Amino acid sequence: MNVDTVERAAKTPDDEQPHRELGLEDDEYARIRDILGRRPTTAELAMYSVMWSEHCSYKSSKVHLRRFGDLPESASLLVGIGENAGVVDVGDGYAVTFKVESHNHPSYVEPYQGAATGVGGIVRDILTMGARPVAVMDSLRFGPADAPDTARVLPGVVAGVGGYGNCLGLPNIGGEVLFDACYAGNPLVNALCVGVMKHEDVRLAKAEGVGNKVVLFGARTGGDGIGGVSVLASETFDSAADGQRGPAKRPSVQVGDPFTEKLLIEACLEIFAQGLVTGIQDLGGAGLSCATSELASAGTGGMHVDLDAVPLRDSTLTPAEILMSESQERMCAIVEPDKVDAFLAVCHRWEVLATVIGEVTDGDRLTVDWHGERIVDVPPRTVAHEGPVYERPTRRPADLDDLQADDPAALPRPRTPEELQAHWLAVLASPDGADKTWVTEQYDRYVRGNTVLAQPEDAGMVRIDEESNRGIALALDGNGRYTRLDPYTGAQLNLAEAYRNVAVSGARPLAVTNCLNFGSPENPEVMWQFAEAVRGLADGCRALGLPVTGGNVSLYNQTGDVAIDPTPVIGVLGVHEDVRRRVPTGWRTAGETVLLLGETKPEFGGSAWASVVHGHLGGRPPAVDLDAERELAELLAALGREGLVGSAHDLADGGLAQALAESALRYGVGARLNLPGEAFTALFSESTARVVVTTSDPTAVRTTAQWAGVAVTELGTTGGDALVVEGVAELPLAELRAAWTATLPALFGTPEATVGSVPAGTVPTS
Amino acid sequence: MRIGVTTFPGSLDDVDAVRAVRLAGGEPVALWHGDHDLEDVDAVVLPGGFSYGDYLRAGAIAARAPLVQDIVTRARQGLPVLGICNGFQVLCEAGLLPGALTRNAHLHFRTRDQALRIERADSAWTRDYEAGQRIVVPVKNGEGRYVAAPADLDRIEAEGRVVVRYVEGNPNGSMRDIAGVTSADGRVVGLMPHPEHAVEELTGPSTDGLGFFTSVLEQVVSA
Amino acid sequence: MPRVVVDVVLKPEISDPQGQAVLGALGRLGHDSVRGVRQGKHFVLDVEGTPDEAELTQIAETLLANPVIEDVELHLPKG
Amino acid sequence: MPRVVVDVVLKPEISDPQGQAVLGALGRLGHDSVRGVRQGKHFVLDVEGTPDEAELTQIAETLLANPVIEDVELHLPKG
Ligand SMILES: Nc1ncnc2c1ncn2[C@@H]1O[C@H](COP(=O)(O)OP(=O)(O)O)[C@@H](O)[C@H]1O
Ligand SMILES: [Mg+2]
Repeated sequence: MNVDTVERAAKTPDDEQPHRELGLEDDEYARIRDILGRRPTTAELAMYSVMWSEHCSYKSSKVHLRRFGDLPESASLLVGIGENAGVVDVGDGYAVTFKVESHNHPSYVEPYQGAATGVGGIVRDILTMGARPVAVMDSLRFGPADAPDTARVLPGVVAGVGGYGNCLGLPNIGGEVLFDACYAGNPLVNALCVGVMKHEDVRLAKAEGVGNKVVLFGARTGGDGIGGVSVLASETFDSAADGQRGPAKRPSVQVGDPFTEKLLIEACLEIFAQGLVTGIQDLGGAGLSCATSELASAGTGGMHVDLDAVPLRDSTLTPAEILMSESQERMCAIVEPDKVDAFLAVCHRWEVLATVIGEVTDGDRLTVDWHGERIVDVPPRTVAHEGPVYERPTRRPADLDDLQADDPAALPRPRTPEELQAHWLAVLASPDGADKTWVTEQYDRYVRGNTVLAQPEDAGMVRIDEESNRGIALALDGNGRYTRLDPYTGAQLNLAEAYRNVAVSGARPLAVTNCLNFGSPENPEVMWQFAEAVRGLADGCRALGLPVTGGNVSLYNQTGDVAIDPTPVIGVLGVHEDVRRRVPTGWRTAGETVLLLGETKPEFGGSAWASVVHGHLGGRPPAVDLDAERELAELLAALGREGLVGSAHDLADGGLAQALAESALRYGVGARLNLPGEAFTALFSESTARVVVTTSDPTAVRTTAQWAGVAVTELGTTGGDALVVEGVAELPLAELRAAWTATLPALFGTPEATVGSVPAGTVPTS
Repeated sequence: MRIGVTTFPGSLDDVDAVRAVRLAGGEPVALWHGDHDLEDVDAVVLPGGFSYGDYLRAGAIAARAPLVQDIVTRARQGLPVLGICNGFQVLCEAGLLPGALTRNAHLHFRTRDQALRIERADSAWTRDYEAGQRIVVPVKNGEGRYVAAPADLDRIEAEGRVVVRYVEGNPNGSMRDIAGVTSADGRVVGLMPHPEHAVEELTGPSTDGLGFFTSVLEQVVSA
Repeated sequence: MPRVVVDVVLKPEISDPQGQAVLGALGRLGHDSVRGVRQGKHFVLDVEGTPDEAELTQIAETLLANPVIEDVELHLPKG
Repeated sequence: MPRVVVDVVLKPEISDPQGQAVLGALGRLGHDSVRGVRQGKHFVLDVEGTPDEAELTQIAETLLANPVIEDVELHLPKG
């Protein structure tokens, strides 16, 4: 096969190249020619096109994300934004790395594999930092629960998240499953992974040291994920020679192999422990193009790669395709020459294929050879870091004034106890409010034996040290309704909720990650939403004193021209010094006093009540009060430390109504309660900075709360097998439970619903 | 007491089994799948996970590993062996235990805290329980449905080889609610539920699982 | 390279929830003429040289299928 | 009742970790003559009346297989 070489490119400057088909604008293409002083080779064009894509270059979002970098320095931040994942000091010499990433589009095309490979990708990001991955979470959004396409997508996504995570032996400790018409045709699958290491074990993605070897290890390279750019396959110049013309078939779907990834994890951890790498990078989007150019540009020298050495699954791949392939379960390491044998030996022991494909060079070029000819010769920074940056125009959505003016205060409210009760059950039984066991029981939460809290708790919590009982807590939240009504406030509300969820467990919030799911950046209204959300999140983090350690941006989430509601999913990490004192959400004992912490105002904009009962979205979201959140968090930490509360549950979607029901149903302990003020507002308002706690020492809680400046309202006493709200409702727990648990199984629970949800390839199930 | 815990490529709950052995007072010994060396252990635990990805059939590929062949030989001579979940699947595939584990009837992976009844309190791994005792331990699997031909089931029942049974709901459609079985001599036990996940208040639904690991210690002492 | 196909099916006395689920889904979609479905596995083996029937039978019966619950059908290339 | 067989196989360009694992196991067991393994699904349908090829093709391609990554082979009874 005769391919396009650097030499040839220099000689044929006027050859037409399909840059537009590859997603490069004319001026971007011109810049590449400028950088190289000639036209790019086909392989170079492939590299630039994937690396300068929105997904890899953050070209539309970069100017906004800078706000996160401008946050005040945090003492606990060991590695900040820019690496594969940020690293946070959690005390006792432990460091934690965590990040959330999207796999939205692939999960729509092939739900099982899309979701599975989403989990696989984020786990590798965490692994590259030197950490042992210890848990995963998933935040999911689907179209209407009863839509036929949701029945196609949801079972596969859930099976995929479970199939991959379970097989890796990572407990799933929490997440979200929410439904809204805006996600029909564009579901969101955001996966989070968290890993733990000692401070000295942190690894960075850098190619240092001239003469060091570049080792590619893990799965063989196939044609995965390059279906969309098969235009390049036809670019091989001489088709006459082998008689083949036209692009070969390349799958746009990547198939995950969690078994190989598990071996990759164990091999990597052994390699780290033996000190065998100087730099390491996972292969995710843009595959080898990304890994080699990022490693090289983060280092001090250049890099040379011999593409013939790359083990292939499909021998018909062209060099450009090899560079772009997104085959899963691959990693790239920089290894000193005298450690290569030991490195390969560890891989061999774990049955992981490992191959030296190149070395670190002096000079500042990334060069790639194929069949003895030079096909890439570029300055790596121009590929990895100096891609285009856009200041895209922004415009406040034209409909926003009308939307905000459409105040839910005007909606008919329940008048009688019967109506209140009916609305309560409706919210509780709605797909968003309903019990998520049908989903979460498909995930293993026990493996590794350190899970202290998992779903349905407000936060997930894992022990990281069996001697000291130190642990970490995590929560993920992303309410798209609030953000649609006001992206600045909405992003802060999501942050506040995740923060509060971590705080109720008794942990101290430490750091933030985020996955920003938005529509097309080319639409100024979407870009405005994005800019506002980032500004809100950055301001919120500043107010709470938390660093943003990293994240992910997913744009172009839309069906036709209609964008999804802006959905920034926010993850908050906290540390708990002694997980034996964690605070669970459910009521366990009768006779405890039920207290509401925080203040309730009539706030129904974007509420679950308005959505479920009236199909309404309008008005303004609840007000954010980050000072109040901070005070509340400090109070919760103190209460947990002193052992003053038996349970604590945060109030969010569905307000007090939802929180009371969930607390009671957790262990089947009811309560007899009196609501303060007007029952409707008390039950369904979504005012923030509120938590329900139970205690056997209400006086002590009141005293501590007073000192912390948090309002306390006594609601009643736990006990019995009903939720009795004087003058409002008497709900037997059996009835509540029936309503709460029936929804998802009725929609997705029949065996028939599984038909076709798991493809023929990977079906690990034990 | 040296209790071996095997690790195959894809084993996951080996860390949990090691912890359970330790909490029970035994000395855990890591056994690597490729070795032909049982290191003079007094008993062996095959933990849960997805050995070889559980590709083909759960446990099928691991059952052909060199180490398992050794375990089979030694088990036939009386070495106590406990297979949990994937370990149970391996023992059935290796022919040490009767029956087979197949795709759950509801076709999903399912995790839940499961009530069980101890049917046999005289196997090497259940002596610290009482017959008829109810315990709660996690169950989590996608291929946990115990099946055998009806005649074989009758024989297994008649020989008293059902060690644990699901009660208060069958999580996977196992025939006759069978959760675990034993070899004829009561020294090899396999079960789908995970006693090693119920050994600490903090992380399990109970500490009911510890008995499996303490039982074998006594067994070994008295043997 | 010669291609050998091995089909593995559950023994008739072992219940097949996957097949049942497919049958249920077909019924809901109105495909009433399908009265029974069984789901098994289908292996395609590329074999070098002339396939050795005895060896392949052994592979099929002892590794690809679990004889406790499954039956196999071996399809050697014709000719 | 006429019996229709549908084999669902992964498209050749899609990776098949399951088949790879079987191939690895065969190698370890000394069956070196097997050079490639792909694993798929095998459905046996009992159909009442004369099988309607168009209907069965539709069933195979839309329900039994995921056309994004899988191909189907329909085997109608001979005759
Ligand atoms: N929304 C965001 N907030 C903060 N950091 C972000 C965000 N999106 C991306 N980043 C950071 O930008 C860097 C590049 O992201 P990405 O290309 O997704 O990394 P990777 O290729 O390792 O997955 C990472 O350090 C990531 O944490
Ligand atoms: Mg990365």
